Amino acid sequence: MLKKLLGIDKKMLLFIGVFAGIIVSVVTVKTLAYTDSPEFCSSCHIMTEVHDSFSDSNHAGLACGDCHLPHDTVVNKYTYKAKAGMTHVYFNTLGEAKIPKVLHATEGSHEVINENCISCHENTLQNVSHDAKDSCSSCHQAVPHGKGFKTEDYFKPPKPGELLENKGGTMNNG
Amino acid sequence: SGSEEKATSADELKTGLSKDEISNEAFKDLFPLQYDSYKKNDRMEDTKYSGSVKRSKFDHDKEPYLPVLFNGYGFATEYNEDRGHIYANEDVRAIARITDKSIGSCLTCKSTAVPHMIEEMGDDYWGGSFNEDIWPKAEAMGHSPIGCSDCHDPQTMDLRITRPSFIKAMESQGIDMSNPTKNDMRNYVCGQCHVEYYFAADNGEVTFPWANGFKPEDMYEYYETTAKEQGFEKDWIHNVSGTPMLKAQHPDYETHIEGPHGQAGVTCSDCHMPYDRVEGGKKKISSHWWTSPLKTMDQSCATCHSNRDLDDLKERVLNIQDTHMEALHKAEDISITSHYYVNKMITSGVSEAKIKEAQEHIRKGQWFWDIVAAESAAGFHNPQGAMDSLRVSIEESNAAINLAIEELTKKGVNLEEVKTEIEKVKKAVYDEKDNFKKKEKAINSYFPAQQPAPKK
Amino acid sequence: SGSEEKATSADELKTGLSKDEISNEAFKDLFPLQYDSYKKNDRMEDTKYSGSVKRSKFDHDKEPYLPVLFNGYGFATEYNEDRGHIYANEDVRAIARITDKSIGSCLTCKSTAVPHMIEEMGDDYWGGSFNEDIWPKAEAMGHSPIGCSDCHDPQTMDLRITRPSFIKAMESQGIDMSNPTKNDMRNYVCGQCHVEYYFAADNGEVTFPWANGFKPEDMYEYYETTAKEQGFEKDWIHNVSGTPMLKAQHPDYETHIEGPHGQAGVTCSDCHMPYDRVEGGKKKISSHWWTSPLKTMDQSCATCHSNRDLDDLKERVLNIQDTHMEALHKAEDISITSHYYVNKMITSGVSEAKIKEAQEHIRKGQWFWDIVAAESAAGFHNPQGAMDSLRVSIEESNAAINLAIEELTKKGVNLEEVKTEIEKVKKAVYDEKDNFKKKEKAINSYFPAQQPAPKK
Ligand code: HEC
Ligand code: HEC
Ligand code: HEC
Ligand code: HEC
Ligand code: HEC
Ligand code: HEC
Ligand code: HEC
Ligand code: HEC
Ligand code: HEC
Ligand code: HEC
Ligand code: HEC
Ligand code: HEC
Ligand code: HEC
Ligand code: HEC
Ligand SMILES: [Ca+2]
Ligand SMILES: [Ca+2]
Repeated sequence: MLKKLLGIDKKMLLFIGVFAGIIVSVVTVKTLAYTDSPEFCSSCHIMTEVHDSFSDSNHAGLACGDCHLPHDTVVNKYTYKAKAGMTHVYFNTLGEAKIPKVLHATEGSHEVINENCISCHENTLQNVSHDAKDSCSSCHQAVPHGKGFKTEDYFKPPKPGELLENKGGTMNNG
Repeated sequence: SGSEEKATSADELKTGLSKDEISNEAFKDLFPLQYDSYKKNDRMEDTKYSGSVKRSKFDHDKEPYLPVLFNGYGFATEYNEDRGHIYANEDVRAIARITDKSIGSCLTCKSTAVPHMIEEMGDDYWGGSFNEDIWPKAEAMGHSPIGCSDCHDPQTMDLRITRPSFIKAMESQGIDMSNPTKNDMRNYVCGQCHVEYYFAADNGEVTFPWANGFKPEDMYEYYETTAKEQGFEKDWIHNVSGTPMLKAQHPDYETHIEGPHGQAGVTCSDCHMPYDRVEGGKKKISSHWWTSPLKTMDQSCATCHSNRDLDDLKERVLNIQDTHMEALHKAEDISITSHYYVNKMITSGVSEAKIKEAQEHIRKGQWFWDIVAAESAAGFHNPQGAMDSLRVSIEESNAAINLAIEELTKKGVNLEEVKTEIEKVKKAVYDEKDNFKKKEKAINSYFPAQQPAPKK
Repeated sequence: SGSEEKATSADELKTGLSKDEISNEAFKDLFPLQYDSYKKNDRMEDTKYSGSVKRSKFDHDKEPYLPVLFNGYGFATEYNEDRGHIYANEDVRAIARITDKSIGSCLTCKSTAVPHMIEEMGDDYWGGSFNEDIWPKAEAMGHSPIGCSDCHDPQTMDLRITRPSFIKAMESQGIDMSNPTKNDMRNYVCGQCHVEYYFAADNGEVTFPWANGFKPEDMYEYYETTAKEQGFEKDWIHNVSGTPMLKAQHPDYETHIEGPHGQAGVTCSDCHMPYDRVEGGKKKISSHWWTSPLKTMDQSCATCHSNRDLDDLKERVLNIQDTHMEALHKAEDISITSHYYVNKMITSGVSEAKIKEAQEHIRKGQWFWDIVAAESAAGFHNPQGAMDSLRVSIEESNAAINLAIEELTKKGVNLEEVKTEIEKVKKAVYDEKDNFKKKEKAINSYFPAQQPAPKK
């Protein structure tokens, strides 16, 4: 257990620190921006796949927070962020047992994301009424994650030994 | 960026197991997560049309008339819903279809000992006596039911194909097997077993009829040409109509490959082995619990269909299956009628030539529904394709019936009486409570057996 | 947050057009982009199975035997591939199916004048004389072919339903029409016209047979019960078999709603009116070029199927269509055989009762393929459902054939001869080069007409 706590990497400690910081409101603008960024989010192993798909998309220039955090008011953004952030830390440390088998955006997330699509794409939307369905992703299924539901890797011959290296079991499981 | 430091040369990683390891338990300590997941294959739970409970396919809510349709063959005696991989050895041992005449080939898709036996024994494996030689030998080797070594190289855990029949059959279709992609392998490991097969006439070797393609019509053409040329004509003679028949088996691979998912590059493993988070979420593995994906839709389907409501999606699957099963039952029913009409042709002294002509239609008609019934997803693996096959089945069974009507009428047979007798005999089969005895009710004095009593 | 300032109350936006505007040109200056897009509907280009070229459906690469199957009805005289909305008035004027007996109802889905005429004339519109009253009146009103006002309120541009038949039919199925969603409306505007219909027996009103559901079997049941009770029994008497027939028409809405896309909430407009970039990419509109989405897959399909290679996806559509069309042709062929067999029953003096029984199967058999043939996407709108319908069709046509074989054999008719004559008559229809004369070749001295010569 002790070994495990020490094993938490530096970024995780920063993460915990930052969110503790947000709660008492003493952080710099720069740190906050960092915690919206793809580099920061993908520092968690569990975020690797979404980061990869995002990097390969037309939205690669954005920060994760541009979509995943509310932007209507500053207060809202950071309250949400602190809550969501603490949730992530909780799941990755004490609450591991409760991490869902497959990550899906929660309903709350969906709403936030949808608002963000709308706010960035106001021009397009004014130009043509674009609200036929419940959410943008009813049609834009793969924005920005999941374009090509399989990575190119699947369509190459497997690398010898890769099942040992990458996943599962006691072999180098990371 | 820190990941480079961690990188190990994959080529050098080895499990430390022998290359000939065939016991699942040997993998347990090295891969406890996959092993635990594998252990879930002992669970028994049914879905609307499929599931993992050992139940007879003759049950009233499944396909109660199969003992008519397979009359004279082992499949009319005992035929069960399939269940977890873990039960493969137990089930092949217990099934009444295994007799003292059964050959080694029957073990091919059940036991981890098979690849070694093929290597050691060559053709003697296929044709060997199941009860006397093959099974005892597999037990002595310490085999497992369908296990790690069937799909993985025990030293590197690379996916591999261990059943040569698959490679031969793919090559017979001109597919290059020298350098499969990772995606291919996620289909291929399953395609070793979840496929239509027959035993070659000369040596009993498990053979897949794929040289002309994967569709029901392609395989049928193969049976009518290549297989016949090589001496394989039939699986058995039908006891009601005297027809030389083909029995279709679990063409999950063929059906899936031609269906909407297969054509889109989706593989068996994507749905049946979705990524799963275990150990309280810490680790992600490929699920090794092969079962109905309707039990794990969140993992199996939502990854790709992330914008769909899962209840709606399930509803959609059930709609597809309902439509499918209704059509299947209809096609089976017309097939039954064709068997009894031809029985009546025989007992009414219609000419050999006409009987033979009708039997050819019966054989074809049954093939085209059986290849659909034998597939395991109640139509979901290829909804349009399965329906198309049933359409052909109905055409063919009807062609037999048309012939019979003409000839029987010429002989002055009262067709109303024949129809009434068919209803009676079907009811007798349906009402018989002992599934093992149903087949006996398919035959009576009005419709006498057309085959010497099935040998024991 | 600046958006509130810009916001205008939508309720107060008005086009300035009269609420009764029915001319497309009146919208041109206000909505030049949509108008230009609409103008593209004059393009003529074919796809493998569909397309926008005015061509006869009797052409050899389409459905050359329709003149047999619709014999005795207008559809055996002239029946064309549909094309752009812009041609609707021209085409309904030119078609040989319009005679002096045609009624106002025929204009219902072609002209923007119709809603006003219904309002003004009430039931007199439906039953009015097409040539003498309705068409001249529409021209005098300055109507357009299918136009803006058919789907939009001219003052607010809100989508709206202008054909009361649609609302009545939806309500007959218990669907609440008081508050449709925007998504619903994107199906509903098309569902006003791209549907199966018949003319009510009493007043000629365009009526959709939906009270029991949207599937072929639901509509058939409606025709056998409700429609008959209300006095509607048939569209015409078949000239080969003497059967009282139903003609199916373009059930695109019904088919789509029961298919994989409809069930997933995808609408007609999503595929047939995708968002389109115009003015060099500056502005976006809903495309108003209603045509085959295979011509615009990048906009029509790629947004949702962004994870698919578009060439693969097109290939998949063509595969679905190939499988579908082969089965359709087969079902049509069996239907043809059933008509001729029953013709022979009539000329051989078989009992009325048996003939009537066979005719009932013919009627049903034809319905179940015609509802599939009349649908416009060569199966794509519902691949499994269409195939299921063909399956039923084949069963029914065969039931008629079974009966005929029995009765004809009893009468000592030589069935080989009948078969040869059927091949001959089919060949005569196929070989006739003048599409208008094909129908005459479907009848000869061996198979005489069973209906008084079609009235002019
Ligand atoms: C352009 C907007 C956008 C950006 C930028 C974005 N996301 Fe997402 N994200 C989405 C949408 C939309 C979904 C929901 C997908 C769905 O349900 O189909 C989502 C879902 C997720 C999920 C849940 C997994 C799933 O498939 O539902 C995770 C985790 C996630 N995003 C993490 C990230 C991370 C980490 C980044 C930055 C590296 C990021 N996102 C950048 C829009 C975005
Ligand atoms: C400390 C590790 C860690 C970091 C850093 C991290 N996440 Fe997560 N994330 C998780 C875990 C664990 C889950 C699963 C638990 C859950 O569903 O909330 C998760 C789930 C999600 C989900 C899906 C559930 C939902 O709330 O919709 C989204 C979206 C998401 N993360 C986005 C992000 C974004 C954006 C960032 C960067 C601001 C980020 N994550 C950074 C660990 C992390
Ligand atoms: C912070 C601003 C921002 C947010 C939030 C955002 N986008 Fe975008 N989006 C952009 C920009 C900038 C581009 C142009 C990128 C390019 O093409 O170079 C873009 C491009 C697009 C495109 C066209 C390119 C493509 O990928 O097909 C689509 C569609 C799109 N966005 C949809 C969405 C949807 C859906 C969401 C919400 C899930 C969303 N966007 C959220 C800024 C945003
Ligand atoms: C009914 C389906 C549908 C829905 C719902 C939908 N879109 Fe789109 N969207 C499209 C189509 C179709 C295109 C055009 C693709 C093309 O031009 O190739 C498009 C294009 C876009 C683009 C491309 C950039 C541009 O201006 O041309 C953006 C951005 C976009 N949508 C954002 C959104 C947002 C934000 C939402 C949610 C409010 C949304 N969409 C909802 C179908 C939809
Ligand atoms: C070595 C042969 C073999 C291989 C390889 C194989 N299977 Fe099986 N599978 C079987 C047999 C035999 C059964 C039936 C066992 C029984 O009922 O006793 C079965 C049963 C199943 C079932 C039914 C389980 C249930 O709950 O009813 C599923 C699902 C399944 N297999 C999927 C797969 C998938 C997916 C793959 C590839 C990843 C695969 N199988 C590879 C032989 C095999
Ligand atoms: C090419 C591989 C293969 C061969 C050869 C094979 N099986 Fe199977 N067997 C399977 C698969 C796959 C399943 C599970 C799928 C299904 O039944 O739908 C299965 C299921 C079974 C089952 C459980 C369900 C049932 O059918 O009652 C039994 C018992 C069985 N096989 C016995 C046999 C016997 C006996 C033979 C030899 C005559 C044989 N198998 C030959 C692959 C094979
Ligand atoms: C029926 C085929 C089959 C059997 C039997 C099988 N596996 Fe696998 N296994 C697979 C497939 C498919 C994958 C995924 C490989 C990929 O995606 O490249 C896999 C992946 C793995 C991996 C890599 C990590 C992961 O979870 O993806 C390990 C380790 C593994 N299996 C161990 C085992 C062990 C231990 C057993 C026996 C208890 C076993 N397997 C039995 C088919 C099988
Ligand atoms: C897109 C998802 C998907 C793919 C890909 C897929 N299946 Fe299935 N499979 C299903 C569904 C859904 C069912 C129906 C389960 C039910 O009715 O409960 C099923 C049923 C089965 C069953 C019977 C399970 C039972 O409970 O008895 C077997 C065996 C099977 N599939 C094997 C395969 C094989 C082998 C492949 C690849 C050749 C494959 N499947 C590809 C989704 C899939
Ligand atoms: C790896 C990706 C993937 C997985 C996993 C997957 N699907 Fe699909 N599914 C697809 C693709 C691709 C299509 C074809 C249409 C398209 O391109 O979106 C499709 C089509 C469908 C369709 C419409 C086709 C039809 O026959 O009506 C249904 C229904 C469906 N999937 C259900 C499921 C269900 C249920 C599961 C889980 C058991 C599942 N899918 C798993 C990718 C996937
Ligand atoms: C008022 C009746 C009416 C409405 C409303 C209507 N259609 Fe049509 N549609 C027709 C008629 C009539 C034709 C055939 C015209 C001809 O061939 O002369 C047609 C033809 C078509 C064609 C064939 C074009 C070609 O290139 O062959 C398409 C596609 C089409 N409609 C789609 C739609 C869609 C999508 C909607 C709804 C958004 C719709 N229609 C609404 C009556 C209508
Ligand atoms: C409920 C709406 C509706 C009614 C009523 C209707 N049509 Fe149509 N018509 C359509 C649609 C939709 C199409 C295009 C779809 C197709 O043909 O597949 C069409 C196409 C046509 C075409 C062009 C293609 C062809 O069939 O040759 C003609 C001509 C035509 N109709 C004439 C008529 C006549 C004559 C009547 C009256 C007997 C009539 N229509 C009644 C909706 C209707
Ligand atoms: C067959 C039905 C139909 C006809 C005819 C029709 N429209 Fe539309 N129109 C639609 C649909 C559907 C939409 C999309 C509305 C939505 O998504 O809520 C639309 C949208 C529009 C819009 C909103 C902006 C946009 O592009 O989405 C305008 C403006 C418009 N149409 C103008 C016209 C004009 C001008 C005409 C005549 C030249 C016309 N329409 C004819 C069905 C039709
Ligand atoms: C998912 C996409 C999709 C949806 C939704 C859809 N269609 Fe289609 N439609 C197609 C395709 C693909 C074709 C085949 C075109 C071809 O063969 O060239 C087609 C063909 C047609 C045609 C014949 C076009 C021609 O070229 O002659 C008509 C008319 C039509 N559809 C009307 C409708 C109507 C009305 C609806 C809704 C009730 C609808 N469609 C829904 C994709 C769609
Ligand atoms: C608004 C979204 C949307 C549009 C637009 C759309 N689709 Fe789909 N498509 C779906 C959905 C949803 C499914 C069902 C499976 C799923 O959930 O992914 C599907 C399924 C399919 C399937 C598998 C079903 C089958 O019958 O085999 C094919 C093929 C397909 N689409 C082709 C197309 C083509 C071609 C077009 C354009 C003409 C198109 N789609 C337009 C959303 C869409
Ligand atoms: Ca099972
Ligand atoms: Ca057309």
